[in-house]
Amino acid sequence: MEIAFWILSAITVMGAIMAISLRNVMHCLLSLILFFFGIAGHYFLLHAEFLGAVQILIYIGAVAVLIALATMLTRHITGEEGPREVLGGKWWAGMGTAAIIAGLLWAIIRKDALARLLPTEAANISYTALVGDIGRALVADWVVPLEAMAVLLTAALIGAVVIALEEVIRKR
Amino acid sequence: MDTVYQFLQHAEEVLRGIPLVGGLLARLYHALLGGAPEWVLLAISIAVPILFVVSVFPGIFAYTTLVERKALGRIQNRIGPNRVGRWGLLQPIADGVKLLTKEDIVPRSADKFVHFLAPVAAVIPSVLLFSVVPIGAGLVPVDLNIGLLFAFAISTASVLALFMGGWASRNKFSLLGAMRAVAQVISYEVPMVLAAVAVVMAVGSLSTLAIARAQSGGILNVSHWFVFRPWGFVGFVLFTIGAMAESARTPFDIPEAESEIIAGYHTEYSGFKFALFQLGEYLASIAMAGITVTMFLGGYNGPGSGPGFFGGLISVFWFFSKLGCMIVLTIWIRGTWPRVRVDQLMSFAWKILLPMSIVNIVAVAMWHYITIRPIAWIGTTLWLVLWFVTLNKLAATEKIEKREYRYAS
Amino acid sequence: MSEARYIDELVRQQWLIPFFPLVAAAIQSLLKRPSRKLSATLTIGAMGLSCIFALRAFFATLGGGEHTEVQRAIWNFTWFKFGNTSLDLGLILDPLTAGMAAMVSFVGFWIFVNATGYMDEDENFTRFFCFLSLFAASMLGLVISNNLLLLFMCWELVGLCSYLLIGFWYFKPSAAAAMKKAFITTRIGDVGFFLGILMLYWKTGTLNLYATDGTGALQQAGSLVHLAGWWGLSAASTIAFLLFIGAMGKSAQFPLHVWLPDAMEGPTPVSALIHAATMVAAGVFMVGRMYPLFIAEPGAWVMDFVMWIGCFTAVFSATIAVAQFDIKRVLAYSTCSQLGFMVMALGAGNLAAGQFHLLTHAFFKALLFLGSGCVIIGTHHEQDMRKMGGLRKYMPITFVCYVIGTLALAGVPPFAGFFSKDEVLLATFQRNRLAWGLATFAAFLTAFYMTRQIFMVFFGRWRGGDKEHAHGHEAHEDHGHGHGHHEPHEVSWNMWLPIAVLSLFAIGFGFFSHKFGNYLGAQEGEAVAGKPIVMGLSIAVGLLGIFLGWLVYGRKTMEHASDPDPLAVNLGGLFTVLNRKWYIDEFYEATVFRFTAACAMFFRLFDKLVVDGILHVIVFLALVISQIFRGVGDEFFINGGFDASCESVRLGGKVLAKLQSGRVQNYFRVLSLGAAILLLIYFFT
Amino acid sequence: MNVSLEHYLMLTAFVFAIGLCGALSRKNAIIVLMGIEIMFNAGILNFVAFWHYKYFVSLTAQVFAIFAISIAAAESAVGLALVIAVYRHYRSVDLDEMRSLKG
Repeated sequence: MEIAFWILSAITVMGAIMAISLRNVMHCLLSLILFFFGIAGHYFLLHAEFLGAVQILIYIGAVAVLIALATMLTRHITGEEGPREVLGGKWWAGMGTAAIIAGLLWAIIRKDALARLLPTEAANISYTALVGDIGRALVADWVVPLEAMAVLLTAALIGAVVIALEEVIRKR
Repeated sequence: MDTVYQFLQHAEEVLRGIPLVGGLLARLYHALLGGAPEWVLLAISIAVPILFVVSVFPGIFAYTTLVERKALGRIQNRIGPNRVGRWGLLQPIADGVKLLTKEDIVPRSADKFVHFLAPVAAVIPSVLLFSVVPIGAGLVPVDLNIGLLFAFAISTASVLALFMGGWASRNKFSLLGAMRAVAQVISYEVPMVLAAVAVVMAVGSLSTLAIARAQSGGILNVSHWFVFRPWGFVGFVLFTIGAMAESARTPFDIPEAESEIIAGYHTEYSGFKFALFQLGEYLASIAMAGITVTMFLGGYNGPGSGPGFFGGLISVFWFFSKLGCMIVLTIWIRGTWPRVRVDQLMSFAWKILLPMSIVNIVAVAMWHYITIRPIAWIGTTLWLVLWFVTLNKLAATEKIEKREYRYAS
Repeated sequence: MSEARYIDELVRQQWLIPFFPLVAAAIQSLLKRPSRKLSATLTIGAMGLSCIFALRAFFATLGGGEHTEVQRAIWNFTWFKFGNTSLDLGLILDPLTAGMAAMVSFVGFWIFVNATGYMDEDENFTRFFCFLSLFAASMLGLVISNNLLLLFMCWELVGLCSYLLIGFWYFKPSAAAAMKKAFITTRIGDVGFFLGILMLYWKTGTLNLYATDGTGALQQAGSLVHLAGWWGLSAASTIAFLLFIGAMGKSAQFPLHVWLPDAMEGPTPVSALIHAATMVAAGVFMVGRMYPLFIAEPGAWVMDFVMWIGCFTAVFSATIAVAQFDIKRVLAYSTCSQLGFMVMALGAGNLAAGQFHLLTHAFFKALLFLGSGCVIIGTHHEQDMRKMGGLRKYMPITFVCYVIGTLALAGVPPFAGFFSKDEVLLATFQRNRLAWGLATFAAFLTAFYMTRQIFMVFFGRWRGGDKEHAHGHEAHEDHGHGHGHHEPHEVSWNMWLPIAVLSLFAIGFGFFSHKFGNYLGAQEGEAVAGKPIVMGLSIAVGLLGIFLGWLVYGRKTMEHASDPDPLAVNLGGLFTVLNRKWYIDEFYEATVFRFTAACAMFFRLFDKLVVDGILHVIVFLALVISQIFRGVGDEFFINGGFDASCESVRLGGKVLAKLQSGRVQNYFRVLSLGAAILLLIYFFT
Repeated sequence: MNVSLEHYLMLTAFVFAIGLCGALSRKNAIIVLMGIEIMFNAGILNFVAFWHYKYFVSLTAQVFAIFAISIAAAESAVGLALVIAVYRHYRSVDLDEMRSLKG
């Protein structure tokens, strides 16, 4: 457990750092995929197998591929960026903000009050047959959010198509 | 894994039950592993499935290529490879040696690292796919309770390899091939998963072993196969088409259509990397065939299969026979079908397969709720046929007129 | 009680009634190539099937006439379930539903047959029939529902279909305007309806009207009386009032009646359907359906309100109808007026009378509308009565049927209208003499304007070919085929057959009036005191109206289309007022629209003065702070003249404008900083 | 040392900050989207970790995670469509060049 945790965490953090710091967009994407795999591994480690599979299916199978397609539609093929192009204006402000938030989060987690609240160990319960339970929960207690989600996804699908198609139509 | 472990724990009794050589085998086993500590047994039980997957399926791959070449040859009125060994049996080995010793060419402007990573990334998911394919009664490398979902997740990951290879080669044909592959895989994944959802609904579990088990029993262990249900048949067809497109087999080999984009994403690959690409592609296709067999063709179930040692052996036999049939089917289709056009490919996925798979899900629900079997049969069949005809009518964009052959008689 | 068990069984098949038209509509909407024959066959066939099922249900409930209590069968089922809450739907079969469903499907069937003739030349024949099917399906669904949710869904579907059908010829600006008007006006009423539904759900926790275990919303009406509502009413009456607002919109009662006359912009079969069988009937039917809530609290002003609204509408619309020249417009106002009668009867406390008048009215109003459709087709799309005349000779069948319809509407004894109107008047008489007097006056006007119409259209000489210039600016340019000036002709069989059938019912249906009261389970109440007076007076005013009509219009018919209306000569300015519908539309124009425009103007000014002013103040403050931080506060205060402040306002604006950089990452950064501050607060508390 | 919930919180906090940093400081719109995805994932992992350590009873956290993943997928689809549309207009995915909404 510990070894797996540390290895996966290393993969996750490394993937995340590389994803936002590499120069080539495609390399960033590949690092992001690594990061996604790391997160999926964490899910498996936490006995949330279903979520792990969903993570791979959706993030790696769909989102990453989508980003790849978008990149190829918008950039020249290599995806290289010149040295000056990488960071946006006021990048220092952004990094500073991120650092502040990281520090604050760290402080809050380390804060005694919170630390005492949190359980330290996983309770000993079996995690089997979760998929069925999740399914039942989704269609029983959470059916309204589920329907809302369906509407949202449909709207997003249509919206994405419309946004991406807009100028093509105008040209005709 | 669990089955192997259990077998190891009771190996001696089981082996002694075999006629003729049983006693000998039991004594041999006792000499080798008698009284071995627990962790050894555990390690062996983990290693056996891995070794099996890593050794047997690449072997199947190798001889699949041979069978494919022979069969294609016969379909095209040729003989096929027959020089290396009797009936060309050693041809795969010769091919392997050739590919291993070929020069590995990397284009100068290519992204070296990704170019190297792509073939590896192509093989890994394909091998991982086998971890949830049950090859016999109770014989599955890992019995995940989300087995099917895992398989789909892994199979989508395989598209990344194609994409990486296509992009890293810095070749427009490679890139076109990659983009085609991405678009195709994303499109066909949806109906494929939905076709599988029908089976999952019928079984009530995502575990591949449970799905296979649900199809046992009946007349000769055959009549409960899902392919002999109206929705199962439709699901089988949908899933087979989807799987074929997902692994880019003809007639869906748009990403590597020779006459259009040379060789697609592996245009710039040669030697061992090319072999790895081929390996990955074929392994994925075989694994998909295995999952198809598990989901629709009864998995390991067949006359005589069942629990126990002999039943298990027979079930393994049935599984591989069915797998062989599926492989031959894909080869047959490859040899006889023309390639579809890109736009046809997309409209086929979105206008026929996707609605049809959703209709199929409704059919399963009908099957579930109509308890009187004959009515369920008639009802589901009517429902599916009706929609099939309607969808075809709706999707037909142009009327195909009767052709007039000006030069042919 | 084998019979009750039979209807218990039957109620489970009630869904079939709207099912057939719905399927017909679905098939037609999916057809790739429009086929006139197919869609007409589908629509009419589906309606015929519905009619058979509705009649079966009707006869099943009819047997209960001798029983004292109302025969009612219900079937509730769960639509879907989430967590512990479930949404129920339900079907009902009781005399109210059965009679209504039978009427709607029967009248609808004949209207559809007529429509095949009327729409024969239209390009969008299949679209029309698709909408018609949907319209009928939603109305039938409304009728059979035992659940306010289902009822509301069908209610809205009816509204949608009427919108689509009124604006069927959407290329005509008047039709487009009319469709919007109908939709928006009824929507105003729907707000009330929806509030009523919400309140009902809030108070009772269910939307089922009846339930087998007695927990239905209407079965709880008795307990609702003891809960407090709004406006000094009990909860039951409050809900009833809100629901009635919805009915007012749908059934075109006084303040919300404006859409109905405009709705005749649609094709005439649609007008017939809207005015007779479906749309407007929905409102009255809904009130009838929810009647236990209305009568739950004795002495509440809701019932009086309902009665007076109905009474006023009846008189008001009848006066307008007197002065119209468009053949369909006269009928439209007549519908308004008759709806007023129905609502009045409901308000007077007699459910059976209202519903019975609804049914009889459906028959003869459908007859009249279809007849007017025949006239319009026969005269080649002429709708102005001044340009008709003498059609008696050209269109004998239509003439006979039309006269029957007129007599029925006017309330001449042997015809259906007499009996139902008599019931209504009697009910009102028992409740309030003044309302009864007004209603009798309205009945008189009804007879008068219908006689006027008959004489203008069917007697005298044919004035259609009179004036060239009258046809020069022909409004209906879509049928500009060359025979605009030809003689009128009799219509084809598929157009006159429906009106002939309907006229049979207009003659004979009234004899069931007594039975119908029992059928709906109405208590006979106190002895029918004053019945002879009421009956005699109503016959008298009917005949008087016809006589006056003959006096004014029949004795000397109009000679030319441009002649003034004889009544206009006598009444003068009042006639113009009536002709312009009491200037109601103009009144709305002057008040509601002006008010909206004024509001818009006000808010624009508000925006300009107050909001911008506040912004300027903020800018000013920001400037002050920035100046202070720059350490030049002294300078600012010392040189605080007018120019400097102007300059500094501009500067401050610049400072603030920096925030609005248009760069997404800037916003994101600010957002993150905000999150950081929140975290900081969390950390220190 | 056993892996505790705190470890996971630390990890996710760190990853969240990394994603935020990327989203705030990079110029390329696609990478900004990637940063947002990283932040999303960190948040979801938090939920699952809380679930694992029994901070939530029942499956609420898992269901929530599923919804969050779906929303993230929809978000990225729309976001990328926007990027493509913007690219068609400006011929660039550079966020610094998109400032026509400047006040």
